[in-house]
Amino acid sequence: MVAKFKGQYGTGLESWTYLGQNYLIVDRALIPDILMLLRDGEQFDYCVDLTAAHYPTREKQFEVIWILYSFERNERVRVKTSIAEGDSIPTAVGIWPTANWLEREVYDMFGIQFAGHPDMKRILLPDGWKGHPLRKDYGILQQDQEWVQINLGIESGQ
Amino acid sequence: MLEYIKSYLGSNLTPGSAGNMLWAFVYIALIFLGLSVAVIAMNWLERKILAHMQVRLGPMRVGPHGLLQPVADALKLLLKEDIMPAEADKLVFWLAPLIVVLAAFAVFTVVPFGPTHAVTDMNIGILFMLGVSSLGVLGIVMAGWASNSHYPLIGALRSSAQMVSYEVAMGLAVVSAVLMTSMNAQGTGTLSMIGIVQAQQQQGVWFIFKFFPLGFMAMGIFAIAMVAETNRAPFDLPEAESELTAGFHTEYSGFRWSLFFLAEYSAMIAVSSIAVTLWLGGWLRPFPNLLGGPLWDLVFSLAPGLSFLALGAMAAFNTFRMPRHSFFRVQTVGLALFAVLLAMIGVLMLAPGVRERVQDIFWFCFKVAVFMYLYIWYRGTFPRYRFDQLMRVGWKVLLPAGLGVLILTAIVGVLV
Amino acid sequence: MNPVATPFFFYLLSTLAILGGVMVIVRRNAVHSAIALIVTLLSVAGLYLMLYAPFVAGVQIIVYAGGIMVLFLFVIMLVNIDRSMKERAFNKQWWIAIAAAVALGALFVSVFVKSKGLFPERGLPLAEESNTQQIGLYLYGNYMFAFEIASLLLLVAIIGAVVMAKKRI
Amino acid sequence: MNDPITHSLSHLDLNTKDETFLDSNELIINMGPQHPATHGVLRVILKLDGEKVLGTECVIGYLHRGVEKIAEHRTYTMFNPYVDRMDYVAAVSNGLGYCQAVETLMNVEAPPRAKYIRVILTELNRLASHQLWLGTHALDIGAITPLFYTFRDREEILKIFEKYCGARLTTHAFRIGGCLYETYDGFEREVKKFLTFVAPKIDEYEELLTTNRIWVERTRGVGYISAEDCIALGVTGPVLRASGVRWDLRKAQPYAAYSDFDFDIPIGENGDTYDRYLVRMAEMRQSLRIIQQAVDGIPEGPIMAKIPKVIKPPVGEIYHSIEAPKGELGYFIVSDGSTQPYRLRVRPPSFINLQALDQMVKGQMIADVVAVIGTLDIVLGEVDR
Repeated sequence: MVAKFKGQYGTGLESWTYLGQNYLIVDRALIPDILMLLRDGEQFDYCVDLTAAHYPTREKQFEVIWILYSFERNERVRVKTSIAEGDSIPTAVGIWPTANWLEREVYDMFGIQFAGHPDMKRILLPDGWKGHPLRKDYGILQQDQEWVQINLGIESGQ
Repeated sequence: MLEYIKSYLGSNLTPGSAGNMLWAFVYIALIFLGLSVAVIAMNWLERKILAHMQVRLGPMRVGPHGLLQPVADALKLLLKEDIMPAEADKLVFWLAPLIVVLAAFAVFTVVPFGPTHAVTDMNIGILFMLGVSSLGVLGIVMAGWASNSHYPLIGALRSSAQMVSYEVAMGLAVVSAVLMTSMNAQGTGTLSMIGIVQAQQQQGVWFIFKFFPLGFMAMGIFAIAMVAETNRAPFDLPEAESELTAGFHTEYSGFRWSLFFLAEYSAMIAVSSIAVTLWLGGWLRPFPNLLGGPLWDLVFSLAPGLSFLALGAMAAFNTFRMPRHSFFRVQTVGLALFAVLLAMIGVLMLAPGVRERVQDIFWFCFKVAVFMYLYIWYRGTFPRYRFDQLMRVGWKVLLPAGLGVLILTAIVGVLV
Repeated sequence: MNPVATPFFFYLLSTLAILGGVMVIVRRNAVHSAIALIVTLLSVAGLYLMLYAPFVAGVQIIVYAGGIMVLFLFVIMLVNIDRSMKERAFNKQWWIAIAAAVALGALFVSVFVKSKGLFPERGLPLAEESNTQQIGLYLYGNYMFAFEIASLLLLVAIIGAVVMAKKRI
Repeated sequence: MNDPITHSLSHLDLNTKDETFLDSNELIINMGPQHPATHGVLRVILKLDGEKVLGTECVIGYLHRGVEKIAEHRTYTMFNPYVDRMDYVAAVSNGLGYCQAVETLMNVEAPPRAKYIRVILTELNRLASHQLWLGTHALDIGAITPLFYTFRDREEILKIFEKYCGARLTTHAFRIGGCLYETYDGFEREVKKFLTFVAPKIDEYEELLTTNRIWVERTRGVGYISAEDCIALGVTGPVLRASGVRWDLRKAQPYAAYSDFDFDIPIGENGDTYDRYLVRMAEMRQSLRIIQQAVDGIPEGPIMAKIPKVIKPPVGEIYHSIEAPKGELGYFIVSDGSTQPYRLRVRPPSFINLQALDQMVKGQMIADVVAVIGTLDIVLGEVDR
């Protein structure tokens, strides 16, 4: 499978295995094609999860991770890509509808924009909240004090 | 004055028919008191019976076996803050519970607890009962609208649609029972509540068994429709708590809410009384034909006293089962006193002279109590219908069935 | 049978009925109007009772107060009350309405004055017991045809309502 | 804040009018966050035409505690109790998933006895979770009695938990590398006693509901979702199985000791609320089977693998998932070689299953919304984390 992909896309794609789990590292530009191909060509019809991780020291700070599963093959694969701060990434809602809320959560927690998402807004945190908590520069005790004071009528949420 | 009072005693008319205002008021006061006690007792019984169906104990803290719980609840409701939503329509919000309560209580003017034990005997008695009890829905609709909130509004919409629908089936079932009253020499029936029971007495059969299974089916239709009329499970959609929080009385609290509560339970008693009067022979004792004769009359007249004695014995038994601990001393004494009270009532009811007079009331209340138990049982057993299913049952099952039973009753009545 | 129909009750019920009627047209809030209409209907039911027509009174309560008014309220509740409150309750045809009301009142008065001899001085001694039976005999005997026509009309109205309200059948 | 009701109503178009002759008003109803049938602090904004639901929008996050953020600031061991607080009615499953994920990351394996203990407790927990679901689901549909029956029997499970690890709900029963506690004296006997006790009780619940006409009418055909939609929406667990997909992680990718046991995966055909009910009832029975086999065959031996005192997994990342009572519960852990996870992501089944709500209730009645929320078996602690 990977060989086939490599033949098609060349260098933008690497495959790794760690502890028996396969993952692909894909260039950001190839993401929509690869995801589509994984669903249609390789029967990865179930998007288990979509998440991200923040590496502030890297040049491309964010790593977005799709975890896919194929009922046919009983096999999981992870697709990873790196993007820089402020970059957006094409949405996967058209490929797996389940990505809708998951992308909203990633946006909520990391501030990564998904281009073409039908309803890109916060999901777990309130709409007017400032900051994206799962970034490494967001402190664990940090809160949007202004929001708390305006909306809850208390001095501090702590 | 004394003459005026005495003039009614020994009369075989109801006070209203005899034109005796004083006694009519006495009866009204008695019924009002009795009804309030019945609602309070029903409150306790429902919680206890439901609790025992659901493997729990129910109220146990206030008074022995929670006997004083309804009193405590009533006090709490009276003392609670009376909240009126700021956006509510004040006048209608205030009026709604009153209308519901008035409608629920007014019907009891014609309920015959015995041949003379009714406030009055109206010649359109059953019509009056159906009409006035149907006014209760006005109060519910007004309550839902006046709250100016979505859940009550939907509750009110549901309740109005539901009650209007089920009234039709209910009316048809009632008419078939009224038809049965005309099976006499003159060929004229009656709408009077007392007249209906007397017709059953004359014909020697309760209407539930008449033209079997027609009478039974008519009562079945009525018994289903009346549950829907009173917004009880499984037809409790207007106040479906899992969907509409509390339906039309979501915004009500305290005393106003307790009025809805009072009205709901007295409406349940009222429709059960209609069913008992129309099909179960009202105040007549069971098995008058099978077990006739003066001996059996005597035996059945002992029933009220004996059942009170049995209740007293139950209370006494539980008195001995109370935990022997100083903490429970007051409760044990209270339960013992309650047992003594019940036993005294039982003994009083065994006295000759009294027992003949109270047995009508006893049998009537006993039959109503059976229906009340059914209400509790339904609530413990059934899930709730959905709105479209409820409408389907009303219009596509009960209404055609009611019409069919009515037509068949008429045909059989003409042929016989 | 003692007469219950004392003049006091007659005037009380008539006043209530008229007051209710006036309230129906002057209240801006449609729900208040409906409640006033219920008061009127119930007072009229009381008047029927005074005329020894208990069956009609009972039917008036069941059908009008219990059934039709509930449906009225049902519909009114769905209407946007706030918007109708803002609109003027009296529209521009008020003077035609007054003229019509005066004309109707004049008609009533003239009929009453001219045909005074037709009305008996005292109420007719109607046998209360057989009242309901009499109505039944008349409805299903003398006026059978008219009664059935009326029910047919109602059926047509029901079908019409269903056709109008339902998108597809 | 914006208008409290219409805020965040973007995809519900408020201005479209119904094309009927009687132009009825559309109602926007705010169901929750305080509502008896939303199983916590879920807020559903319903757009209604009379009783019919035109669209829904879930507003969640009221119970958000930032579990994933907390994980980054706790050591692997310290974070273990936190996972119990997500799906608090199936805390044992959460703990199992987390411990196994970290074990996979460290490339160690729990000893067989620990695996058996884990299976017994997890299946007991599945039973408890399904019982709680059944009680509340039936309560939502208006049957109040099953709730008390299920709570009565769930209590016995909680007693076993309490005896085993001292806690009833947030158990923290397992540790990374195995189990901390050896079973108490009479554990096997009590579990066996419980099995014989609870089997007829499950029949009792079924007696009240399965053939009850009102129950069948209220659930059959309600909240339909096809197998394709389930997969597309990532819906897992009993909801997926009720749509006819025979997929259970315990069979598909066996973990713990599940490969040792003989059990079936019950599936439904219609994908409606009634089938989901039947599937969960059958799952309860299957859990009993598994527990029976596990108790009978529990091996002797150590209960803790050899792991270092300070848990420091090598650099790397891992995704591990288990079949929780609600669906696939996954943990994605990125380790940077320190004592704390660099990034820990939970794949919460409730959160993803809840996404299907809109599709399942569109065109149905208000009463069905309640039934569908119940049948999805969500726990808000897990939805919001």
